[in-house]
Amino acid sequence: MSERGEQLVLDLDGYEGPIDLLLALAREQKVDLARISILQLADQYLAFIGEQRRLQLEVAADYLVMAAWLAYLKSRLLLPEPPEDEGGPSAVELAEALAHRLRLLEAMQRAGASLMARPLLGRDVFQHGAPEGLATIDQPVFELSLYELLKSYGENHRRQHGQVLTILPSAYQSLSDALEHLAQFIGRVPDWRELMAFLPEALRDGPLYRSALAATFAATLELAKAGRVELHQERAFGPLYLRSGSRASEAEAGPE
Amino acid sequence: MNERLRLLEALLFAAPEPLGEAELALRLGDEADLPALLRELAGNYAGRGINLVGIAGGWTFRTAPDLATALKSEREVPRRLSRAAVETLAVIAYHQPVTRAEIEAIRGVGLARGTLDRLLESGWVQPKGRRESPGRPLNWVTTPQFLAHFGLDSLKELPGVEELRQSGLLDIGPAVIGELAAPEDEAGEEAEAEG
Amino acid sequence: MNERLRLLEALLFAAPEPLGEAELALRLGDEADLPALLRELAGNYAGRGINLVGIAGGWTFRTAPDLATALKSEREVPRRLSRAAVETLAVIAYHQPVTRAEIEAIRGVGLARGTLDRLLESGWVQPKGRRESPGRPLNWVTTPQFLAHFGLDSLKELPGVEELRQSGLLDIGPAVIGELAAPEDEAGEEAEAEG
Repeated sequence: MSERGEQLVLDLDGYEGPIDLLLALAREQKVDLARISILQLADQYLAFIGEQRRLQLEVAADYLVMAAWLAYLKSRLLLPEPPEDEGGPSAVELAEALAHRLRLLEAMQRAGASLMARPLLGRDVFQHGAPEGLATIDQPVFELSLYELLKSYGENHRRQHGQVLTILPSAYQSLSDALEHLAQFIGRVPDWRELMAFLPEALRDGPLYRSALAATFAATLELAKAGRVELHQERAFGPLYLRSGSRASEAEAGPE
Repeated sequence: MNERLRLLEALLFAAPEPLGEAELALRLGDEADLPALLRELAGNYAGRGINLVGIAGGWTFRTAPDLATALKSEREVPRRLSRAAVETLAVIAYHQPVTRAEIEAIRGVGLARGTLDRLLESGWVQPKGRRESPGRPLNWVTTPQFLAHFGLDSLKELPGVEELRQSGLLDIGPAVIGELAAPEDEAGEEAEAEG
Repeated sequence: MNERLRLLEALLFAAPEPLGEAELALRLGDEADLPALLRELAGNYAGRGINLVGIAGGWTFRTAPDLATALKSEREVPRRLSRAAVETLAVIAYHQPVTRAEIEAIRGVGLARGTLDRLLESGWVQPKGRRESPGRPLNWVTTPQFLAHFGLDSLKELPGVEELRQSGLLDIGPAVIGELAAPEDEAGEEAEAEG
């Protein structure tokens, strides 16, 4: 290839893709992009690519795809539109879509240039070179409730003095105590009543509440097994109800 | 000088980044009329070598733009962005949230890997969420650092953004040739970016 | 405002460290009367939230010293005490004045170094005087903040051992008897508390 050719022909390396090349060629038409002639532009583009190939310069695939598409668009623009609508866009619509892309890219190229022309931080304007900083001092706030404090003391106390204080068997309500207590009510409770109602009065609030509840519960199970009471619970963890069972009176008569 | 104004001045001066009005209000106390104080302070600095400016949703001091040349020799010149990177940045800024495929459609060329990397590295763009469309592609958006670097208070201040919206140039429009997207020659672009 | 003064202001503001007069003279040009400019600038900032100060052989802007406290902000960070610290606090509360050795005897386990430090940091305990016994160990007591935090008017309001037992806090059921012999691993416990 001749040196003259190389000098005259712009290298494709200077373009950011086919639309960018089209845009550059459109600018040579020196008309507003809104009134650009796509037909004329297609000719310019095809001529440019043709020249590149004649000079055996490498032409990237996407430029060739665009060239083929423009040749197709040109033929459709020159021929009369087929009378019936084939469903696809018309040649005019295709041309307008391309023109829109040209305007879009041009807008973005301008926008990029305006952005870069702004007073940029670190290039044109500077922030404070040695900001002292705004100190934030972390102030620990300890979270502890009186309950946790007392409980901890209790646990410690228990660990240290547990041996002395452990055994207080008489303070428990045993299963047999509970059975005896419940037996008084059997036969006298026709309707459902909550299990809690059967707890011995004295044990309802004190420290023995839990053991009393457990013993009473176990006793009702024993009695239910024997058919002397019936149990009923509406949902898991819901209140437990009991009433006298079918064999309440019979069993009441017999020795336990 | 009023004590609140002095404190506001010192706070903005000491903070390494623009301070939002919420944080300023917190530090100045509820009784402070923050907008009035900011106006007064901005007025004090108007025409000086340092100006009070609203940036990225906050307030900070910056050197006056007209002193750029006089201050420049002080600093090393930041690496120039390639044309591809500038265009890509503009597309992300004006069209966000935007997918890679949309960036390629608008620019009419495939996106070289280095281009987005470079913008990510600058901290100016970031992926944010995915598009609910086939392939669930990533959405790209600009960051607060982008606003800070380009001296913008918000995306509404992007140059010419309203005109572009009104003339339909923020809509990508129908596809052309089923979108041409052969990838750019990466090595070539990188070389250009460094140049 | 005079252009040289504006430039001086911007230079000092943007510089990462104090600028010496030689460098300033270079940047401002030979004709500049640097001492006069510096005097004028310092005068502009006198009494403001930022002051021009001579530091380390150069000039720089600094926030006014009287604003130092106002520029700091405190942030409350919730922290929890380790089990060992809570128990130690309880022992001090119930047995004060109490020495370290007594705390260890009552808890039946050695006191890790960090435990008392942590309690000191909470502001709930303090040393108060020394025991007149060999080694003159420190006495530990609780503070007024301790009472305030737990909503107590006086130490007398701390429930007694018998009351604790009645309210179930000293509950000694069969299920817990097995725990009696379990030795406490102080180091392990502290580590857990920090984690």
